[in-house]
Amino acid sequence: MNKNLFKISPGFEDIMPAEYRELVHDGPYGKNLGVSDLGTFKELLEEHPLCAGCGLALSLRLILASLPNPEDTIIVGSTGCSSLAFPQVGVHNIHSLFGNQNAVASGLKRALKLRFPEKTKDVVAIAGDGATADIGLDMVMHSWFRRENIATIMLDNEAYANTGGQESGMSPQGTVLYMAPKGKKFPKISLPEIAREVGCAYVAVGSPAQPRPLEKMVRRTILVAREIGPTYLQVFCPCPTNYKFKPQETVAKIKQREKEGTFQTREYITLEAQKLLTKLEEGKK
Amino acid sequence: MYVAVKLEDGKCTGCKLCIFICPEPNVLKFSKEVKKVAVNEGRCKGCGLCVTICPKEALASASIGN
Amino acid sequence: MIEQKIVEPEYLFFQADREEVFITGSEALKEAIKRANVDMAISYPITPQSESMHLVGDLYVEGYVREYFRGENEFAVMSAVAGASMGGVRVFTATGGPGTLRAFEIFPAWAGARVPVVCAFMTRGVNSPLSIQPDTIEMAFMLHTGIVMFHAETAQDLYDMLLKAFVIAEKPDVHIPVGVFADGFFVTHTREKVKIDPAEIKLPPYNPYSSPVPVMDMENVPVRHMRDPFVMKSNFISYAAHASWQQEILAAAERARKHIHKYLGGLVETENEEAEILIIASGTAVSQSREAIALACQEGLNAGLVKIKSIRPFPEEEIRKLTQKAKAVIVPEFNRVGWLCKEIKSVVEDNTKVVGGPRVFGGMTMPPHLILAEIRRCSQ
Amino acid sequence: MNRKISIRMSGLGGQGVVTAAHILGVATTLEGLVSTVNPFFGAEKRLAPAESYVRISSSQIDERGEVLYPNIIMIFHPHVITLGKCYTMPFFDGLQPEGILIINSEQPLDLSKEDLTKLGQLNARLFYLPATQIATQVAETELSTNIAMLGGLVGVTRLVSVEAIRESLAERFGGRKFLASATTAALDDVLKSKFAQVTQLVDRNMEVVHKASEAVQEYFIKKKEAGSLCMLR
Repeated sequence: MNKNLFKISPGFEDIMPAEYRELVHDGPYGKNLGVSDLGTFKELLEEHPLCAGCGLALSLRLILASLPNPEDTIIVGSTGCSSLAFPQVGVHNIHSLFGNQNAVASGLKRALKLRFPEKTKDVVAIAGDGATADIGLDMVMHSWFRRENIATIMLDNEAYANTGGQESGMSPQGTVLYMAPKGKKFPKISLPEIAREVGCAYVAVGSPAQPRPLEKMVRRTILVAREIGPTYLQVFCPCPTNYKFKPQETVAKIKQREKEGTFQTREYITLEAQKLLTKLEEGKK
Repeated sequence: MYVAVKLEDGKCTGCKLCIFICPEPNVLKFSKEVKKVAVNEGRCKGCGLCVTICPKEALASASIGN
Repeated sequence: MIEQKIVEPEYLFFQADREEVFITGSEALKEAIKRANVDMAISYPITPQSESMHLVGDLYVEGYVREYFRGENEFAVMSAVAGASMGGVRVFTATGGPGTLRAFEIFPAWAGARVPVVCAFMTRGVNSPLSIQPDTIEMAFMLHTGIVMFHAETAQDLYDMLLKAFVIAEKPDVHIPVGVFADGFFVTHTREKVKIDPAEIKLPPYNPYSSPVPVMDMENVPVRHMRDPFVMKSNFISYAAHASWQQEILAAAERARKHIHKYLGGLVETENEEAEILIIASGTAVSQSREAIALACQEGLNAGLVKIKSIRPFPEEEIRKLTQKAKAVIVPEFNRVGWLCKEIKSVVEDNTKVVGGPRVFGGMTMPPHLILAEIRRCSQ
Repeated sequence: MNRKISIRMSGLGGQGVVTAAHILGVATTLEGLVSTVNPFFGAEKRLAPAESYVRISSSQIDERGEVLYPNIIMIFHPHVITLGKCYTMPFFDGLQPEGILIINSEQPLDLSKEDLTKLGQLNARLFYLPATQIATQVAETELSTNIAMLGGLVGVTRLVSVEAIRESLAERFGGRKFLASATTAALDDVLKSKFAQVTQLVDRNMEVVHKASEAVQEYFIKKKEAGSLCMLR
């Protein structure tokens, strides 16, 4: 994106919303900013209607700050809590329907390749666990099978939160939620391992409890997708509302699950991806 | 009654941990000049996550307005 | 890519020297896409559509289409098509029958997102037990999705309507999807003479920046950056925003009328419209009606014909006027529900004179004699 | 030719009813006539019933779909009638007065009394042709049965010239790409593999056409003794 495009025309400063003015003057486009710089620039996410203490909102905020190329990134979202936040995101983003984010992203990425063969346009699918592992699983998996150059990020709050707290494929076994009144009967879907098996070049599981490692994962997810093929990042973002804990406990919950062994940060990197990352990360130093 | 976090200016060392844990964008700002954090109370939802992480106990939830 | 000369749509539609070839409807679709300057096509097999997208695959190999792949199901394909269109390319796909219904959620979303997608629908039965036979019932479901709907009678119609659909769909004041419906088998698998343009010419490319909604390419301002947006809210602003947007989609289809007049020569075509008995039909029911009218003529009976080419927008005014003097209006259809009859009844002033039928469904070919029987009955 | 001629071709999947219709349709259009061609709308499989339709006229043809009232019925395999391997039952329903039947069989089939009575009432003309035998002898492949049937049609009617059939054959097997199902394409490959060149394929099949046009024989339906036949020539 040419930065001149979104500059405010002289004489219109006063009628543009404050948030937009701030974004133009202090936004992160083309500045190579990251998570460490948070608090010093206008974030790509604007005030959103998600719950206090929302792990998903926190994750989304960190993910957006980690984008390696925000001025040329297009996000495809899906229905769910995150779809309430996306209208306030300062990069182009599409909400089409529930679960079809990876299909939309496939068409979009190929279209952008046709239109901008010389330019890098990152397409990132960011959706909840219901959209990624349940209703949209076929489209997620097929985008991987087809080796689409798109980064898939799951915001895993282990429930259908937006519809009122129903059990999802990513809920841990035994969890009592709506539609699993006697407790969930089968284990959490091991999508990272499935992603690895079907050939995602980079697969990672992270959480907002560790912002800088998460940033690294987000960047790797996008950079490998750009150059090699599909990548998958699963971000554990507990939901205080539906799992009924206090908003200030969101990060403590992650740490507790880590201690219990029911949540584990991990990365699977193919040799090809490792080579690329070594080259890119060394080049940066 | 609305709850928001309040900062006790003197205690803040500018470690920015609170900024990294806040689910709300553009609430906690960092001033490079004074190396301290500032809170935009109008945008804070008072979840208290920052309170739990601050090593200096510089942040506390408080009620604001009516 | 194969080099083709870009020509004005008007030249391609009305002036270029056309060659007559003996081809099937599916092949006519291929010939249209060959000249439509399509960037991307996404396919998924379903009878009777599959052959059409096989042939578009050939165009990809030959270099007439720049990108092509098979998606995983119709809903996914239609979603990928939406993504491609939002990314600013001209994109094409085709489906039919159960495929249409499998993908159904996407069609109102296409219209709401104002993507100028062109999709061919090769209609077929959708009922259980399984049927792969021709039936236009899926069009009943599509009537209120917000997309523009053309109904082809012949392979020639299919060729012309597809090319014109791209031009109409991409008009900045329209910019909503256009579905070109052709009756499966009756059009897709029938070999007949079709006049086609030289292969060396094609339509001008799509200009995504003429879109009334932003292209999702980060080459323009991310305008949706706003505080507290109205999506999924229960408040007056939210209601007003959604209500006005729905009306805007409808208005976009209304604005398509003038372009349909210009390129398709109107929403309807008539023959002997002064006759006391009028047959109003769309798709291949028109062909069977022509045959029936010819048979009636041999018996000294006088019947006129109204062929509806555009189902959405619907030719309300045209039908109202045309039916004013008629004694009887016969609406033959290839479906059980009689959706066209209902549409017509809703605009004809004295709708007691509308005969709902004959209707055949389940795949049977409508014998022209059935329509003839109605003409005879109405003549008494 | 002012009136429209409607032809129904019934056979078994793989016998080439669709291809025969294609070749006939193209041939008639090459002669300046109007023609439409379409198959029966099913998921045809090898040896399952298969049907295709050709309409021929000197003026515009509007009617679409299956031919319900044929002037000519071509039966590519006896099982179509004897085992009821067809989509149209009762089989001869819809046949028009003075209609023509061309049946691929070395000898007359044991048609029911009912059928023969009906055909007699319609003044139908009944022809037999050993199409498969001719195909196997002349072209050395059963796959030319459909071409033999076209030869039979040429022998019986003046619908289309032999030259037009040749031109159409050449276009079908040597000309530009046309639409075919995967199974049809596979059979095309088998057929083509039997001949070194397309010209050879065309020549040999034209021999089939000639031979078949001469071999087709008319049988007379005796009206007095309903149900019996006698050879006409």
